[in-house]
Amino acid sequence: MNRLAVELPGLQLKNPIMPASGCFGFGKEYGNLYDLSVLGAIMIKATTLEMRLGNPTPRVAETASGMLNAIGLQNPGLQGVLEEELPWLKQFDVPIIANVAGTETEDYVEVAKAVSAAPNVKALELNISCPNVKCGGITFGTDPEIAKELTKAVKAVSQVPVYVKLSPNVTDITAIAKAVEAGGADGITMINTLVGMRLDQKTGRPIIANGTGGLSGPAVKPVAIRMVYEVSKVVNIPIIGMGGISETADVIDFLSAGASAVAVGTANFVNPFICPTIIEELPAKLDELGIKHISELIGRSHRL
Amino acid sequence: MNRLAVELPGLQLKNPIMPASGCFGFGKEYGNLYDLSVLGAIMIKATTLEMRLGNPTPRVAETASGMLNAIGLQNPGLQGVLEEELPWLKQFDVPIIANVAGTETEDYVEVAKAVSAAPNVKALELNISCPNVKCGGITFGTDPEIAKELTKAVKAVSQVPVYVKLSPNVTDITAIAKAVEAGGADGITMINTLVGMRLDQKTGRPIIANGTGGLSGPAVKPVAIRMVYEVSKVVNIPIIGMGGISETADVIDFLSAGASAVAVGTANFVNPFICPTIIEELPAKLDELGIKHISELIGRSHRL
Amino acid sequence: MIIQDQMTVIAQSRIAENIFEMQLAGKLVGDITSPGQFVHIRTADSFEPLLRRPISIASVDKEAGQMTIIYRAEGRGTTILSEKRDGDVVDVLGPLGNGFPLEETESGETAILIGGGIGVPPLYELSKQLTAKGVKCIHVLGFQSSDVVFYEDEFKALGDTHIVTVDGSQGTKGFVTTVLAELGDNFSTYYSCGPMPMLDAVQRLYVGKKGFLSFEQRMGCGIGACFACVCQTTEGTTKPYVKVCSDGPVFPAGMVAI
Amino acid sequence: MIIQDQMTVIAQSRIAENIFEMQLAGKLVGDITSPGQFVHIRTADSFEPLLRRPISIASVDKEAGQMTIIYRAEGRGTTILSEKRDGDVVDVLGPLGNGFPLEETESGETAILIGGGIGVPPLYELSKQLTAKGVKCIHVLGFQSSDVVFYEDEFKALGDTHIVTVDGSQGTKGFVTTVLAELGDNFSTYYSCGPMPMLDAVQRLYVGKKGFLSFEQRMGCGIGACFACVCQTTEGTTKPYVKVCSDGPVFPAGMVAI
Ligand SMILES: Cc1cc2nc3c(=O)[nH]c(=O)nc-3n(C[C@H](O)[C@H](O)[C@H](O)COP(=O)(O)OP(=O)(O)OC[C@H]3O[C@@H](n4cnc5c(N)ncnc54)[C@H](O)[C@@H]3O)c2cc1C
Ligand SMILES: Cc1cc2nc3c(=O)[nH]c(=O)nc-3n(C[C@H](O)[C@H](O)[C@H](O)COP(=O)(O)OP(=O)(O)OC[C@H]3O[C@@H](n4cnc5c(N)ncnc54)[C@H](O)[C@@H]3O)c2cc1C
Ligand SMILES: Cc1cc2nc3c(=O)[nH]c(=O)nc-3n(C[C@H](O)[C@H](O)[C@H](O)COP(=O)(O)O)c2cc1C
Ligand SMILES: Cc1cc2nc3c(=O)[nH]c(=O)nc-3n(C[C@H](O)[C@H](O)[C@H](O)COP(=O)(O)O)c2cc1C
Ligand code: FES
Ligand code: FES
Repeated sequence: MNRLAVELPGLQLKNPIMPASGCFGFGKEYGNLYDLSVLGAIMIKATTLEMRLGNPTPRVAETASGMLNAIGLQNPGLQGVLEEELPWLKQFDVPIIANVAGTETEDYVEVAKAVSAAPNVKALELNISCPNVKCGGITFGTDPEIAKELTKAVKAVSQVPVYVKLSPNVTDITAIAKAVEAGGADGITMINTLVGMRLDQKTGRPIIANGTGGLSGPAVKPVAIRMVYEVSKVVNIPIIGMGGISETADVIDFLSAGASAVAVGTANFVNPFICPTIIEELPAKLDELGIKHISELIGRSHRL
Repeated sequence: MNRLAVELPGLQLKNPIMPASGCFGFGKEYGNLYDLSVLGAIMIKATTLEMRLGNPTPRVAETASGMLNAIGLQNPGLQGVLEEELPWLKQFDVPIIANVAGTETEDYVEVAKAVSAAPNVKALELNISCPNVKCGGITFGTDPEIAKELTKAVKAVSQVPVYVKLSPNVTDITAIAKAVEAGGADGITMINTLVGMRLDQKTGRPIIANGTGGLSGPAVKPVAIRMVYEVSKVVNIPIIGMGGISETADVIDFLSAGASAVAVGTANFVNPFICPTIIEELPAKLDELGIKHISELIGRSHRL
Repeated sequence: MIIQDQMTVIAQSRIAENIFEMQLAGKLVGDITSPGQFVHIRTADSFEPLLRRPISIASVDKEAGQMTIIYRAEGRGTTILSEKRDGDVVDVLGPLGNGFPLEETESGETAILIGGGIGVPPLYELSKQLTAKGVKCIHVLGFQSSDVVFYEDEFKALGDTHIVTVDGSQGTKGFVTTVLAELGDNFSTYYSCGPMPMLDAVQRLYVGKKGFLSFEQRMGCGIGACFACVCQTTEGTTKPYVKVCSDGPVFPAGMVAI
Repeated sequence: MIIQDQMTVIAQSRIAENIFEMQLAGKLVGDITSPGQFVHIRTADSFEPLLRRPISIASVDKEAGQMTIIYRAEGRGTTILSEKRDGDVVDVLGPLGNGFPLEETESGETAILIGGGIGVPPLYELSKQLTAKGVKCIHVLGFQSSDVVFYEDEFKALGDTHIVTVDGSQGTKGFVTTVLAELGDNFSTYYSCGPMPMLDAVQRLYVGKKGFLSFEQRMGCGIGACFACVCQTTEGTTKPYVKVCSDGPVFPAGMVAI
């Protein structure tokens, strides 16, 4: 028995640990550091229909126990991803979750249709929550009805299960979660970044050229845990949790809160070996907690 | 000329630094440590109609660069505040901002009416954003229409200017800000805490007895700065900014973002002398920035 | 008076598994008034960990201007504290709270001091002062196992000392109450500090006896302003609640609702 | 190969106002391939400061397994770094990026090395290696004022060295271009590292000459995965953008849109 194996719609995970979208590119750079086959899955950088060059720099700024980013979904576009990135990733025994972004329903649908047909793409992650692009992105993630319709449209064309990535910048995240579930989502990934800003001390102007950026890292973990906890109480589809995971103990927290698997974002920048390190440390952690299989932890916070 | 003096509705501030509500009790404890007359103002702990005993303990939990609290508005009630706390504070030359909380419009109104008549209360802070009480509090802070109506009702009875304290746990904080401005608010204070949760590693259960708590401290500063920036662009009433202020540089940031004064919360627990320290350090900081009067900093981020 | 002092680490050593003894020098020492008071320590000049850590004062040398604390390095803050070296400066707020009342036991009388784990340290200064006053002190100190037992000799030098371990690896096997039951109630006052279940058990055993218990709660400010550390009181008490940091941490037995 | 090494601080000293020189030992040194590469340093074992800091490698001693970095202690991370003591361990990711191409200058030719402020350090190893190869190096080093000038003697030992300060407190008063204009263009290659306005000015002065510039950008990962450090390229370049961390930090003059 593999104590760490978790099965989710479309995904047979060796372990519940995967890098989060945008924090791992398309795997090449980390592939130089370790064997990507050890990972549970890989969430690749957002793919849009056309190539995007992203926002002006500076694109990142450090904050207390966190960072802001406004990359602006820079990516090689659908063709580049299909022709170069995904084929390169085939050498690894690891399911790919393709993060799909767009400006209007049509381009989400077109990207979803094409990318879901790639052989190693086992699930889509519908990015309705990117705070760093002018139109689209987050607007889809803040209105339950729009989120539901987009989910439906993408489900209609996708050849693999669809996970919807939720934005934390909302009054009631459970309403969005229920809406995407009603729209046919197979799972939820959460949270994307909180919108934040840092100013330059001397000039008083925003450091990030885009003005605002998305806050990630340990600072946001309490908000992410709360939201996973709330959402897991009201939906019947699995959650891949993220937001500030930096060490093995954080994984335990997200599973306890109700996630079935987790993604690690910002921590890859702090420690590029963080994913394999956590995977290695997990069995000992389970022993310490007196737990046989990792799935026993899922939703533990709700039980008494 | 006092380089630090700021004038706001109802408030002649010697300097723009004041302790935030709930982080300074009713001043007695910090009054043992330093002369409270050095402060720009004091925001006292939330006052409700009846005495409240608050939530079960544990009520606080530490997070990365932040803390969660779920005190639950424990306070001696209106009579206690009027008869004991406010009279004690009269010995200091410092304006008091009374934080008013309730469950329904009626008790907000009753407390506002009575407390605004106290001679040293120079302004009210309407707490429509406390995440730690079952009903009332935050629900008033997430619906613009309800927020506006409550503001109107309180304005109708208050003898002093009314500042409304906004919750950051909303999709669009500018909508709430515009609504309370339309309801007659004289100013805005922001932000209250972000709802978060921390779990116990061993049991998987929430550490805070109440389950969720309000996140404060340096971790939330980027979110607070972003919100002050956004709100200051759309309202014509002044903002008292807060959220993670821990050092003099943070004050500069909040003023640059668009606040006219600031409040310091969690940092009082880390360094009980933080308010007087910042007040002392401000003039040198102004020199460093080549600025004559602190008000020149207000809204600097918007100008270019 | 409460001050925020930049105290200097004079010595630090590991005295049991994960248990550290640290000596600190600074003018704060001059303000310590009673055993059982605590200090609130900022362990790093960083926002992470953010909050101060409450730690009891284990012993005081007013002449040298030094005090000793004993703590378990467990979480982030205490682990960082355990890495301080001689000469490092530590930001300490204190002395805080009200300690154990010495005046409740007369010279010639007997007091039982009951400690559990990291609740043991403040009893050391208490015992020193009670003994100096002519009180006969009996110490009952409970630990998890022999690895984490500390200060046995120090307490022995002051009076009868019974070590109890949960796994029986040292002293009596069991809980402090195992020994207390045997000792009987031929004493005038008991003083106790340790985990809540222990305080509860001790209090139940000694119904009707004069006793003082030191409590723990998670803290924010440490000085009474934030209402984080509140405990409900039992019926018949004049106040509906008390704050562990400023009203306590020591309360008469029976006052706090456990 | 890029490794994450726990390197040991061998020595650290303040060599000018807020400027520190730190020697580090570890196996990462064995992987350094060219001058101008950098390392990404985690300054504290804490979440605050969270991100690594990119710092150039200033010199390398492969036999001793040691390297030197020179940095300005300004913000939180570099200030913490400046407090490290001998024997402390520092988490270093590297070597990163592609350095200055030595092969672009032949033995016997002349190269001008132009540095500004904390852009000066990587030029030192570059000069050592060019000189060793038989290239004649001329150094033009610009600083704010005399307080922050460093390594003047070290560079002088390798070749002609012109110090320029903005306030004229040492060497020529003005900017590096003040001196460059006088030196003329009787050289085969120029190499430069410093603030963007300086790189821009140098590039404009030397239109048509063969040059290599080292750029700075705020970074996330440091290894090419996060797209934080992207620069647009000029028209006619095959790639629409480059990443400073993994494609650079050194690029041929004219390639990056400034
Ligand atoms: C009045 C008082 C006196 C104390 N005296 C001692 C002593 O002499 N020696 C000793 O080893 N311990 C003592 N403790 C307990 C000590 O405060 C905690 O063990 C310590 O705060 C844990 O910090 P950490 O960094 O190890 O853990 P973390 O897990 O990093 O702590 C996270 C947060 O929880 C709080 N916390 C965790 N456990 C406790 C606890 N048991 N009590 C209060 N807050 C807690 C921390 O202060 C911090 O805010 C005392 C507690 C109180 C209230
Ligand atoms: C390839 C490269 C090589 C460098 N080599 C050196 C060197 O040899 N010596 C030296 O003193 N400095 C060098 N720098 C600049 C150095 O990285 C920054 O001065 C440093 O990161 C500032 O950190 P801090 O903790 O002082 O400031 P903080 O203000 O605390 O930094 C906050 C954040 O902004 C980033 N940041 C701030 N300024 C810069 C900057 N100029 N460039 C990139 N990121 C920045 C920090 O990395 C951090 O993420 C180099 C930069 C790059 C990109
Ligand atoms: C630099 C950076 C780029 C990101 N890009 C994307 C993206 O392209 N698509 C997406 O859905 N999320 C993106 N995110 C969000 C992360 O996937 C993740 O949801 C968030 O950072 C919270 O996790 P963390 O705290 O572990 O980083 C990005 C985050 C960072 C820091
Ligand atoms: C322990 C604690 C108690 C608080 N109680 C109140 C309160 O009674 N009323 C209120 O409006 N805000 C309350 N707040 C919120 C603060 O006033 C402030 O808005 C928030 O903490 C953000 O500022 P900070 O990061 O500086 O702490 C409380 C915050 C803390 C940490
Ligand atoms: S810790 Fe703040 S009141 Fe006790
Ligand atoms: S810093 Fe991440 S791509 Fe360069």
